[in-house]
Amino acid sequence: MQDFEPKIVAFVCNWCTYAGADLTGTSRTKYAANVKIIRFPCTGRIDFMILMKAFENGADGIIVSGCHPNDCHYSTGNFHARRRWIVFRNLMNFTGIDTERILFSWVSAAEGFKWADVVNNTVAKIREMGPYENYNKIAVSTLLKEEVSNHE
Amino acid sequence: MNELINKVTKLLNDKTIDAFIGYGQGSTDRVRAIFARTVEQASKLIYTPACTFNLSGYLLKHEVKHLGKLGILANVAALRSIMQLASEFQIKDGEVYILFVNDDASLTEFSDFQSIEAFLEKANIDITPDEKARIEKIEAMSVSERWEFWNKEFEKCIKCYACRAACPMCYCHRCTTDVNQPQWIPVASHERGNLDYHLMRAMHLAGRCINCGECANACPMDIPLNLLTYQLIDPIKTGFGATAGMKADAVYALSTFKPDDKENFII
Amino acid sequence: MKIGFYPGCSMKGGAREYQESVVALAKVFDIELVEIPDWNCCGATAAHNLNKELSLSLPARIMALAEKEGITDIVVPCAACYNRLSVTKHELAEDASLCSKVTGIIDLKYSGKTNILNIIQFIDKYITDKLEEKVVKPFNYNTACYYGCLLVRPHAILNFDRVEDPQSMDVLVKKSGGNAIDWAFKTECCGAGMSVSRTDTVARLSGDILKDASDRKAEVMVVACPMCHSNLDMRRPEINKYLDEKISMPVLYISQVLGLAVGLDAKTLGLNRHMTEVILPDKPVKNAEPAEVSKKVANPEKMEA
Amino acid sequence: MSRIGVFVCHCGENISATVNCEKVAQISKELKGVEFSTDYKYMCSDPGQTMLKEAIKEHKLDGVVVAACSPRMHEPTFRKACSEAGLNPYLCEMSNIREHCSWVHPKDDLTTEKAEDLVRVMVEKVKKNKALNSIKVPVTKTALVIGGGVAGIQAALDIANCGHKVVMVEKQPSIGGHMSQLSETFPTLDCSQCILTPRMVEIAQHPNITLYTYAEVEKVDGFIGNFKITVRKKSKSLDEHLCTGCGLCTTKCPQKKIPNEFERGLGFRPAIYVPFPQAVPNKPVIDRENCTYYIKGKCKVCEIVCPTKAIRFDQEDELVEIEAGAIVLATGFDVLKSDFFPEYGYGKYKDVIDGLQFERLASASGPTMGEIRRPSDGQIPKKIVFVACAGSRDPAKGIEYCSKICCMYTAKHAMLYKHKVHDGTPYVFYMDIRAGGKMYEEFVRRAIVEDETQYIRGRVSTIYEKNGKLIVKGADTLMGAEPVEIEADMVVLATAGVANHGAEALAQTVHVSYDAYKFFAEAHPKLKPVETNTAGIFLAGACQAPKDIPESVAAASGAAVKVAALFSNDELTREPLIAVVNRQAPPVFSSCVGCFLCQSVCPYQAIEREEIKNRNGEVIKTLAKVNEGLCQGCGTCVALCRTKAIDIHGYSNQQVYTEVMALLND
Repeated sequence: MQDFEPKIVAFVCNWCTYAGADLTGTSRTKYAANVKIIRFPCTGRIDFMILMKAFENGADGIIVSGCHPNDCHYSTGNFHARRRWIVFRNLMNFTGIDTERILFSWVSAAEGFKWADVVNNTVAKIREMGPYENYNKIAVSTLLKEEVSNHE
Repeated sequence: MNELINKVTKLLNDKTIDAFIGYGQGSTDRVRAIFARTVEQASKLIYTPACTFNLSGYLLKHEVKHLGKLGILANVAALRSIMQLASEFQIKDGEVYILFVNDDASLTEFSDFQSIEAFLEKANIDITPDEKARIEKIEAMSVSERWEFWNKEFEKCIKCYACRAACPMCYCHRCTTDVNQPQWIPVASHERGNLDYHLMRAMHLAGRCINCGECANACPMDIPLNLLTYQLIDPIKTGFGATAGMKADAVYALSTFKPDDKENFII
Repeated sequence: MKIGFYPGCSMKGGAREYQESVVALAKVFDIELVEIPDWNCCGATAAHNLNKELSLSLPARIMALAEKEGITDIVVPCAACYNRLSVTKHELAEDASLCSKVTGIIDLKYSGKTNILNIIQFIDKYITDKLEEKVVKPFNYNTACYYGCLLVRPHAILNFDRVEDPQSMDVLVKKSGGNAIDWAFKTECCGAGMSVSRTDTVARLSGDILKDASDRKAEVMVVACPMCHSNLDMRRPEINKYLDEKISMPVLYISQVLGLAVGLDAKTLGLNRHMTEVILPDKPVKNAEPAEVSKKVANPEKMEA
Repeated sequence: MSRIGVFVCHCGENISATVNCEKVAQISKELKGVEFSTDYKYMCSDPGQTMLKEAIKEHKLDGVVVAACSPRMHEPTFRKACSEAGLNPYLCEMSNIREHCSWVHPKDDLTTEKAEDLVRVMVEKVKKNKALNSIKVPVTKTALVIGGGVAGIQAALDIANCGHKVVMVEKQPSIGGHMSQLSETFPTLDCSQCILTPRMVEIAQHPNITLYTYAEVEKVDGFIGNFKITVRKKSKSLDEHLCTGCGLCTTKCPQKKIPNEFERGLGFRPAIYVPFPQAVPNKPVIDRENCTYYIKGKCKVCEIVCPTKAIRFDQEDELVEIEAGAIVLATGFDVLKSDFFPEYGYGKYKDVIDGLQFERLASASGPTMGEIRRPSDGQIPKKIVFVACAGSRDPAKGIEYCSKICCMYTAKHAMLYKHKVHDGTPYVFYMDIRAGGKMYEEFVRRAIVEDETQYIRGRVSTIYEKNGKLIVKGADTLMGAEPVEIEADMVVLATAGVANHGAEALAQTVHVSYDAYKFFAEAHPKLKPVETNTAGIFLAGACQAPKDIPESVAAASGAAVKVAALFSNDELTREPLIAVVNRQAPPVFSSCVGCFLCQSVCPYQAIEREEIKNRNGEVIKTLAKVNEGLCQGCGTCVALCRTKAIDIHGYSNQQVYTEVMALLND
């Protein structure tokens, strides 16, 4: 497991966490290169299905992050997002999807250091947990490979 | 039973309704839905202990809708479906003629949504102890056991979409399953696509499911998929104070919020 | 309905009359108080300065014992005990890992669902509604309600009454036919824990309290805490010396005041146990209306409307 | 097949120091659909932009990815360049390989690989981008200013002087706000009314300004450039056109003992009254709650004495519809309620007053004609205690913020007191003296040195009355936290400035956000201090946070400029990154099923109902429709929509899906 480099996707809102991650850069704070950000206008835009898609395409971990409560650029998007996360997390738990692999956080545009911490801690945690084998078994690439080998 | 037939006959005769959705004898000993448009058809209505399934799913079906003004024999689940559909602007007050058979076999007719709401306040809307026990059993498992459990169940799914067809809340003309740009849900029935489909369905029913259980009843592969939505009922009730299908003007739990909604996982 | 009763040490010692009056008052309203079996010290004054786990485990055990008995409400007349039990309940509810640690220590099942009621909350929940109809002998004296510190603080945890200017006892006194006076020392320190070690400090602090009440024509002072009571009642010689004035105003527990109003006799309420003799001359019933100080002050809020 | 151009920027060495930019460009060239790729030292420089424009033309590019800094920095730059080269600007995306890559990772292969990944994601995304046109909305060149205090007055005059129409709505019978109640102002000690009243008159006389006093905003619909506002003009029981403002009625009214709001209860007024002599408009209103006629059904003295017969007892409230392109909120602040300080006896002891009441005592036109006399017995207080931070900076009281103006006005009060009561002693209990501002610190110094104000650093624990004195107990923390007790004749509390009563309700009516203290929230604390998150609605003055007069006026002028800028064009242009409901051919029309669960999710009320009718005019389907003017593009509705009927430009389902796919499947 030593060479395992986890693949982690971060879904973040444009106004707080994306800007916070920009600040991490401006402050030259270092963090692991495993996390790649996909920008959304607001956490309210983040569809639960996109999280499923990330796992089934081989993500070992996911970060979802946006503005702190009351700080939403659109005033209430993050509140709606939080409700959905509460419910979806419940559902994931119930169906045996490892919610330890999804980190939800509030990172403001001023919290550059927090973003570095969030990334580093998540990478360390997922590295320890290892690849998401359960999901990978049914992930796209695996299925494709099986199909290919079946044809051969 | 005669009271029901007489009532429906009268409703059809005086043109209060054009068609009545009720129960009738199916093949073998099964009960099925019938759509009585004539007095003759109305005479075939039955009401037996086997008549338990939720007929409200038919209300929005294209073929049924076009029969004209509808009447329906509703049980508690159907009444809740109607309330939920009303809150989603799918049924208007007074649009459907609603009959209900009481414990003493007498008939209650609901003249408006308000009377349904009052009735539901006192009705038993809980999931059965057996269903509760099954949920608790799954919850007691470890994460990987739960994963294995559901993986085994979803493996059986043949993507026939009977659950979707049976669900009174699945009235969308184009389900996300049918969206192909992008192809959110893979078409083939393999584990991945099946998981996607069932999670998507459960999420879309979260806060809307009125626990009638028709999805699981319809499933030819006996997947207990009602448990997926049932287990979300309690957290939504305790967390957000919302129960689906109780009020015609309810605000959907997932399209509102409280600034102090409680969670313990966001850092 | 079974209501739990947690006496703590003082009800069995220096404040026996407090327990006697609470029990007697409850009886008038057909309420049975069940002493929590095998109760232990609440840990007040010492434990929370020394050992956090101990200070939480002691009250947690009390609440767990109550749970075992199927008790949902516990009356805790002593303000210090009330404070410890409430704080423990709060801390254990806030911190799940701490809670599991503490339940491990006490080795009992603890759900944290028991209601902790101070004497005023108990009266409000079970007695207030029926109080006025039972009043046979209105307590028509000018009364200074003294709350002390532990009953209302910290507000964030106890969430009981106004911290700086509490009113709950004043309301009860008024309902008993009394005149609750407006005064300045409702929550000033009585000297509390220094009762034994620094009597001079107690004399000064408690003295100032009694003096202000007396200057404002109070005839009696009402408390809801045995510690306040002992300082204000027992330390009277030192207080009088400090003030260079003899203050003979008696200090009663709120349960005694209500007890007198509903017709219980002095002996039953343990009035004879006080150090400062309780002399309450009979007065004709009148001026039940509280005289509000400076009633005419304009209300600035209304201006802005 | 796409023809995408990839432009990798070195940003001097900011990127190239850790990322192998040449390699990123090279690898990108191999991606499907990439027609052209290059790297350059500074893409944002003139030559860089020229290179981009030329490549677009030369290679007939239909999509551009600039791998450089954060899109929050230069996205507008490159989109503009694309547009100049004839490519729709929304076909340009940026990969953030600086802030999110080169600056946060060491120089190694992984960092370069991450940059390649980030470019690949954007290449795939841009393939799904659509050419979009910015949205144009017409602008109604009338501004609504809510609140007629100094901030509202300044904003209204500035906008009106730019040649635009202004409608001002004021809740009270007169404009002027709190400033008109003040005696003198810091740090110059010039008379408040002397500097304010000319402005008030200007408002009344300005040809571009319509003034509604005794009126409140009841409803706001619409969006930037096109607001529709309903204003309730409360009945004044008076025909304003006939009234000459002679004031005879106010002198003859038999009801004389109504606590005067303007004097903050320190004086009285009749039931038909003008709030203060310089009021604008200087015409009375009848306070129906206290008028004998409305209470008992007879009196009508005012009607009898009125020389122009202007009294109208049966007058009803009037609803006025206003169309406006912009709204300025200038509703000001409020002073804390009296029950907030039971320990200080505020509201209980007559001689414990608040700062605004002291202003009235010190005012030459006030109830004591400017003499400092205490309310209880009219005596001149010889010892006066000012308590700063009464409520402010006190987490236990729920007000954690600094009210900002109190340090200064307390110093002013101490000075005014000393100037009027030469043998008196003013004490000030304070936490810190916050006197940042031009001439402010010097002003406080004067209060301490010249006027011998006793400043005690410590808080007051309690105040009680004893033998006609107010006992103020506190601590002097600079003297070893010694307890201090002062027997004062009068106490003035510098009560916290709080959000206006009703601010929350107004915010909800107008649809702007507000903070935990119910102050209106600005769009950005530094760079958009007078804007709200709702386009077209601006903030002026203390409705946003406690502010002093110069700050309120500055903010008001700032808001006015924003309004004038908005009005400088006949149409306004908005980014088209908004939600849309899909449409299809009949009989389906749309995959929207009209459940409208999205409606309550929208923070902007942008989702409307659209009825599809057949030829007979019967409604055959009801669909959601996004109002282009209102939608701000948060996408909360998109994630909720079960049928994926709503999508959002710029972050469409196709785009985000593709991004995830591209990111994880290399």
